[in-house]
Amino acid sequence: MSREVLLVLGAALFGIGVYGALSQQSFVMIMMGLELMVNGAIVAAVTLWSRAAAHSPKGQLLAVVFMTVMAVEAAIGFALVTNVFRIRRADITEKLKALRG
Amino acid sequence: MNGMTVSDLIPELALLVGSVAVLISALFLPRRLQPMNAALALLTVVIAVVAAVALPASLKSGFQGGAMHPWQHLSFSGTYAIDSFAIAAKFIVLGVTALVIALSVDWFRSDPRQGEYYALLLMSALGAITLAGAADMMEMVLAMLLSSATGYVLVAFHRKSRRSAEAAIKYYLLGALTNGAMLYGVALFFGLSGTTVFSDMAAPLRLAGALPLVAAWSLVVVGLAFKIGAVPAHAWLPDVADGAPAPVAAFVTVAPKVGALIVLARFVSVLPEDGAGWRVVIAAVAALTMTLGNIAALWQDDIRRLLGWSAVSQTGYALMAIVALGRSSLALPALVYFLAAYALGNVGAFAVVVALRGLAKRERYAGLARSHPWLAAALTICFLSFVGIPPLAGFAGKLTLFGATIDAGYTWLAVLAVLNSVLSLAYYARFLGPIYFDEAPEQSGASMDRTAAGVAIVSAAALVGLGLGADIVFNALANSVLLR
Amino acid sequence: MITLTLFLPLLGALLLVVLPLRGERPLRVTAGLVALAPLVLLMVVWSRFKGTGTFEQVESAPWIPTLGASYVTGVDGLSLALAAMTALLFFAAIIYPVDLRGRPKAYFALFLFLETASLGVFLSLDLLLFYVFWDLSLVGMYFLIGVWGHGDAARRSALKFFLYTLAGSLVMLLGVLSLYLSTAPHTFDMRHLIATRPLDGTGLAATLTFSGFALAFAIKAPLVPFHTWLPPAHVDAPAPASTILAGVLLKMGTYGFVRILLQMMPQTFSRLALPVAILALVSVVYGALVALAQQNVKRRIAYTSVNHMGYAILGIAAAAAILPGLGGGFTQTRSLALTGATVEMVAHGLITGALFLMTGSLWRRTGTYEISELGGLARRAPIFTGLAAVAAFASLGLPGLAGFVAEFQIFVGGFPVYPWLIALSLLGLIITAALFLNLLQRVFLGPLPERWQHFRDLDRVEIASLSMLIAFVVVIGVAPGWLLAVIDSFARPLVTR
Amino acid sequence: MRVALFWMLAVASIVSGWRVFRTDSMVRAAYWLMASFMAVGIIMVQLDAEFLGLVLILMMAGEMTIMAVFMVMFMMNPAGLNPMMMVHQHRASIAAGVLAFVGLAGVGTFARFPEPTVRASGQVTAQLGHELLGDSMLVFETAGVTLLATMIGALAIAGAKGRFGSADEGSQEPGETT
Amino acid sequence: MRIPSEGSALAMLALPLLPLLGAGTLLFLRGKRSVLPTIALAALLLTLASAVWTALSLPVSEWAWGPILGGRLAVAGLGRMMVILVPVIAAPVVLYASWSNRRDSGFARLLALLLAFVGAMELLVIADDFLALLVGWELVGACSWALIGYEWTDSARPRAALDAFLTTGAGDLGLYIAAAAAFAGTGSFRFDTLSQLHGTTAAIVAGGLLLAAAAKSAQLPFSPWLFRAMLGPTAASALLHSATMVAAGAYALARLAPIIPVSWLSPSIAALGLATALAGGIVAALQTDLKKALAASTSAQYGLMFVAVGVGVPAAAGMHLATHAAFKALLFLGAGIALHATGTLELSSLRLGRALPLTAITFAIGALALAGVPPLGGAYSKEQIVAAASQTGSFFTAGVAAAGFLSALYAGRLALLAFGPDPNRGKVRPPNGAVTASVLLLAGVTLVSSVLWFPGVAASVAELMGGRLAIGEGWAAGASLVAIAAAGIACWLLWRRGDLVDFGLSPSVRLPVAEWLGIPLVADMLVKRPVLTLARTLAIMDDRIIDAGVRGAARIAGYVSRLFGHSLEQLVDAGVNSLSTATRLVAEASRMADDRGVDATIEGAARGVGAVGTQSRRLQTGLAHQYYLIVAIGTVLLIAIASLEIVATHR
Repeated sequence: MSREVLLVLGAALFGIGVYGALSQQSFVMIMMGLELMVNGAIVAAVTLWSRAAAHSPKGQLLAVVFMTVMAVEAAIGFALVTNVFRIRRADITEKLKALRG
Repeated sequence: MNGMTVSDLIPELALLVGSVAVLISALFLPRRLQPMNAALALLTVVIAVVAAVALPASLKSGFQGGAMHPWQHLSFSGTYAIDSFAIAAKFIVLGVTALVIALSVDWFRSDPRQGEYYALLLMSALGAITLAGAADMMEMVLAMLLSSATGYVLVAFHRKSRRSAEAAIKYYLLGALTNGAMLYGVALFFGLSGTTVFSDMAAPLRLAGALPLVAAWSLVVVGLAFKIGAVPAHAWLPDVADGAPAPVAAFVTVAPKVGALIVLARFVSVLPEDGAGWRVVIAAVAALTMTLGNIAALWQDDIRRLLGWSAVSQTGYALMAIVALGRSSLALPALVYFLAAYALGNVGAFAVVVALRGLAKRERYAGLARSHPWLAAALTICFLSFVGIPPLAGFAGKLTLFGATIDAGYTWLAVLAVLNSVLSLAYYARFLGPIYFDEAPEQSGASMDRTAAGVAIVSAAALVGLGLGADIVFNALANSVLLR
Repeated sequence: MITLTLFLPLLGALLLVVLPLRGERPLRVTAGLVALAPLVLLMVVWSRFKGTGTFEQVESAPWIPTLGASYVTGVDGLSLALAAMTALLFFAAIIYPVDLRGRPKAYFALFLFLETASLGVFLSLDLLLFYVFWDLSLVGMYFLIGVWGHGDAARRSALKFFLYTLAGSLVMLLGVLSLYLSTAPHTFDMRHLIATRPLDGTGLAATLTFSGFALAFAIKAPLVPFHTWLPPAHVDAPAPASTILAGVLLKMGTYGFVRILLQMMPQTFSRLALPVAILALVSVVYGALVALAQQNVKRRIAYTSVNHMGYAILGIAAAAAILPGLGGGFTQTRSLALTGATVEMVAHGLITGALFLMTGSLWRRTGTYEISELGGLARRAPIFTGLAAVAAFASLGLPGLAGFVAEFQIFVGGFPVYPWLIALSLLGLIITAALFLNLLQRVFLGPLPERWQHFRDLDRVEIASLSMLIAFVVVIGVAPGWLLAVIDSFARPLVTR
Repeated sequence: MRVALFWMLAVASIVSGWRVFRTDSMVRAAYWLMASFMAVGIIMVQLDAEFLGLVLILMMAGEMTIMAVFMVMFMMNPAGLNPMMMVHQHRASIAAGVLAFVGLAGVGTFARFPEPTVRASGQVTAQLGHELLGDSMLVFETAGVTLLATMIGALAIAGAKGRFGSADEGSQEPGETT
Repeated sequence: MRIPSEGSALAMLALPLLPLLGAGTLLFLRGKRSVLPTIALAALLLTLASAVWTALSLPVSEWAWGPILGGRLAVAGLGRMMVILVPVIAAPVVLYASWSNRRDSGFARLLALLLAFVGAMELLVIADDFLALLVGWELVGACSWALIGYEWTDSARPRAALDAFLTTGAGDLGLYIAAAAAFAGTGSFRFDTLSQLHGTTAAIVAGGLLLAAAAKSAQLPFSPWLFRAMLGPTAASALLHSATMVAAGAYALARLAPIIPVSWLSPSIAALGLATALAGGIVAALQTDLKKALAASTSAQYGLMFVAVGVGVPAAAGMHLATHAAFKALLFLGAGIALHATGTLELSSLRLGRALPLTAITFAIGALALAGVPPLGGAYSKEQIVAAASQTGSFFTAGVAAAGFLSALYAGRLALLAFGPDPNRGKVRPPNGAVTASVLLLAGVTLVSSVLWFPGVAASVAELMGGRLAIGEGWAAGASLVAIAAAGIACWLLWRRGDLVDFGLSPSVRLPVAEWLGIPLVADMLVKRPVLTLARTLAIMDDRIIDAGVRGAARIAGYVSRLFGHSLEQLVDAGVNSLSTATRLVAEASRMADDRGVDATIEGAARGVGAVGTQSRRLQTGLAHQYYLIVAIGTVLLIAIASLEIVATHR
């Protein structure tokens, strides 16, 4: 469980997340991609705490902060997706292009 | 110096308490009296401003050092900076918040949930202020989150507005993506330095290799670029300016930007000067941002989108100060002054839109100079300030920004900014043309929101006053040091 | 005193907006009275003027001390002459009748605002202040052209004017910053910059700064090939605005050449004087030739501005040149060239100002500027014809009128420095003569077309306004001593330094 | 044993992460995502961050359940189980994902990070607590405020009913005529 | 004889000012026609009085415009004669005009202009420095413009005035250069410093002066402008050809040529003068319009004066200038009477001898003087020129004699054809008293000039002018007289044969010669048309090209925004298929370039409002996933720039 392997794992999750966020049409699926990105970041944070800076408890806190971010974004995201679906019947990005130019 | 002095946070606490108070009052006030929440929110802002004014004074007694500004210090174990720039940002954000509250009274009058609106607005302001003071990676992330999460909701606040919902979701999607990227960057920084506190990071970072450093700061910069509306994460700005409730648009195009630019300054000053390449990248981002913003604004026929794009271009100018950071003593005062001018101009211009009940189409502005001469004058002053026509505040802002940029050895960027200023005149004048040169098509139905008109005029007057009295700002910021 | 001069018009503008005056007449009278005030005050300033070769009657106050910018005003021979001309021209233009499109209040307020801006450019002794007024003049002029201009083209012309000259002024801003950053401690004070000349010489920074300024001023003056904003702006502007545009705003360019380039960067200028002079020569000949081909009265007059400003800059360049072979010599002639250039600024302001006012009268009566549609107007309007003839002859450089005094000094003063350029520039004289006499002939002489049978001669206000300007043209042409003494007081020390 | 478990979990997290975007229905995608998080949670436990790992697992379990229900309730296919494959700009997305992975994996592999001076010990959770209420109290407070704001905000948008009847009522631009 | 005093200096100032003041008064009182002639004549008489006083007192006075500009006014040398001559000739001319033009609507203007003409000429005469000379010089030119265009309702006349003004104006540039060079060489404009000049500067002064004088005095190749000037009223022509305008050139040369130390100046003047004298003589002989023929003769006579100056006897030139002024004014008034009487100036249809006997006699006196028949003063001054020429050798003598032959020929021809007896001529409108008086006055002056033949008179006149006369070779005088006699005989023979009008030449030969040897055509082709074409071309270029550069910049900005919008959209859509995108972009760009580039006159800015505007907005597609792609691409770019920078700085 070397640092390198763990960081590659984090990078992989992040990369998949990026792919998902960019490729998915559905808002909910995009959000899943975003969560995966954060997941990767959490892996990286915990890894770097454990394998590079274990002396500092801030590493753990960092992971907590990341989880907070994830939770907040998910909550707000759901609310917004509900909202836009309610008003616009839109569930994919392609349906929202009234604002452009 | 590392004490957890709660008194350092009085303005922030005031906002928090005020926000909760608004929520509670919203629960109990009858619908008829809901607009009272605006007054309460305004009161909160006033208290926060007073607290921010009193802060240095109250701190002075505690620190009797020989330094120029003895009250400036890092608080909460180095995670929070109390310095001139944080306080200046507080003033700007609070001022903007106050003006936006005034804009909102009529705009949200019919909305039964206005209590939540004001509470969220105060929270959002709190986020922006905290962002400006953040001297720690985690604090920065959370402050951004606070500012963003409230911002998304504020943008979506019109439940019956299709555009509002669309703007909010785009705002959110872009924010979440860049935020995700930033989180990874923050994790890397923690790994490289073993800490998240800015003041402790600088030394270990000097030992870090270029590869991880570039990756880390690039990801963080992308996150901050979203907040300030810079390329490549600028795309939300015009859409939000267009779709959001106009007072909210005024707020979210300004307040988070102020906080984020200050924290960006703090952040880059942590980076090693050599071997990180950040200065060139920021310069490139500045160049792209201002040019893109101006070109895209060129043919806008919708004033709200126009303001959105112009907000993009103004970000580009502001970034010039970051480029000059550390190389010109003028950079930070210029940034603060420019932000103040920009905030007033943007709020003033949106106030005109609010006063006209959201009127956005260019052709509908024909003959405004005759039907609403004062509004037309206010809009003109705001626009001309954006262009940088003296003696309006925008001029002194650009002047010092250009000066700092030249001083820092980035003359090409200053030249590009000049070209962009000329370009920007084209689209502002394209709007001013019908206002002054055309006759009004017919009686426009909507009545005028007098409060908003007042805000527009006050902003315009403040632009003139700030322009003439620029010394107040520059003198106050002279010799100030950015804490990190 | 100077501060009062400067801000009275602005105050008047605010007053006009606030006062419950209605209708054109009372507004015009009030505005005229307000515009008279700076003229009178400047006469007082003139009477107190000692001609010491430095700035006199300086008034100052801190403005942005942290940045080294202050409010400083004062006069020397150059600024006094130009400011007085400006005040006179504004008075004449403000009282001049023109179609106000039912917005008299805004018109007069804007005009007075523009007067403050214009006076400010000439009277301020702080670069930043100078820039402030410079840009404000653009704003005022933009609205004047846009709102009260002729037809749909006016808006486009106004925008073109604004964009083009703003580009110039922003380039100048970079130059201003460059000068500012070269001082220690940083200051915008012109007196300091003139005394210490921190960025003088042949280095890259100095050359670039010079080029930036020169470009800005060349756009403003304008020199070929930076002049294309001028014809449409002139044609579409209301006549009094054209008058101010040609009479005052163009002078800002030539003023900048002297005040900033010649006084603050003389060595750089002496190295680059030849290219500037060549550009000026091209403007002289080209402007005259293109004017000759114009079939629109206003366009034709507009292009002669290119020609005349070319003379002025030719004179300035000759004064700036210190050729290696000449040593410090030719001081007398170089001083003459500079004096001539300054007189040219004043003379062109008065003459072309008068000519443009006349085009306003023409437009009011006929609604056209096309030369081919006019003719024979002398039969119905002898006074108009007479005044136009005097102005035209003054513009083509007839002795006894102001233009000659200016151009002759430029020729004589410039000749030892640039004999060939001066000789070639004389061609401009003959072409200008051709185009003005042709203009007179085709507009006023010959048979009167049927449609202008009821053409009215000038009314009293028009006559008063025009004859005021023409009177000064004649006085300067016949007895220019009082003016030359004032101008010489700054020109001679400048070139002998 | 630990290592083998780790490798299994690592592969599981990646594969299930990948499956999120390669599945027929959103509900399944949600559960794949949860699986990925769970694997990561266990890995965190392995890395001595037991508390964090458990928190993550619990949080994600709850969240993903909500997400699945939510999708069934609100979104277009009520069953939430119909086959679907909705992607756009696919190749560009792949390129971006690969680039992100290669870049960050490169950083993780080749960059020099400081070596830990101490090994994370059993008191990590206590340390976290001290940090939260000590040096990073402000961070903790900010997080709290943010969560509060999120609750207010999410309710304000998502709640269909306000105190005075429908929340939609009157919530529009003054100039709009709906 | 010199009595300098304050008063005489004032009198000198009055020389230009009195007539100018009079002109102003005339314009002011333009409604009261009856008093106008009185005022004009009074002003002239006062001027004459001042002139006499100053000619006797020889005042000198410094003047200054400013600290550097200034000079000196003086009545000296040739000027002593000139100051008197101008009002003396002008008075009869004004008298003539005050009657013959009394019904004109511009009557006051005419008289005022004539007075101003006199004033300007007086200023020119008293100038003792280049600046004052230039002022007078230009004012004279402007007055002549106004006088030629006097009857402005006929648009041909202002046009002719413009031509005349421009032709002389082209020469005036020489005076500008001369003044500038003189100042550069001596630091002053004053004539008394000219002798210090040397080298190139002196040559420039000389060349400029010669150019200016040649143009003013209608020498080759500027001569044709005098023909155009004929469209002015008779009074204007009379004054312009005699004592003012045209005289200025010869006067300035006579005054300055001797003191400018340039060796080639005198021969050039002489050669130019001789050429003009001969060419002008031929033109005058072949011209069939009475006034034009007189105009050509003016060129020829001034050519003779140039010869005199050139051979170093300016006094002879001055004398001839004076006598010529009198008889030429006389002849022009006679021509005016003929025109008034018959409405034409065609020589073939005049012959008014019987109808207007008094006029015929006066015209004959003038013609005889022009022909150089003794004992008239004109003959004396011309003989002096012959004498002067004979000093330099036979070449110039022969030339002058030939010119004399031509003068006599055309003088006789004009007199016979215009006022010869014609039995078929009926009644014509007679001139009235004032006109007759003016003609008689001038005839009187012409006759009085005969006193020059008295021994000693001429020498003292020459001395008065500050020069002396040449002592000619006897054979030269003889040759000259023989030439005149031959011309008289030839004239008579042709008259008898009836070939005097056209010498039996066909119009195709005669007309081009009579119209100044085709010079106007050549000038039109070589100067006027090219300049106008150039002007038009430049004007078009100015609109299309230079401004197009600016508009182009605006348009490029439009393109960029458009391309940017396009490219992003394409990029986003195509993803990694960048090759096809690039191809499409190039195609799109070239299409737009083709669409727009051709029509360069259209403002790119305005056009953009429609098409480019919508295009540039595509930048913002409105699609969130494409915003994502922008972020991704942007992040990669950021890192790429940073990496490049690091690599660059570390190298």
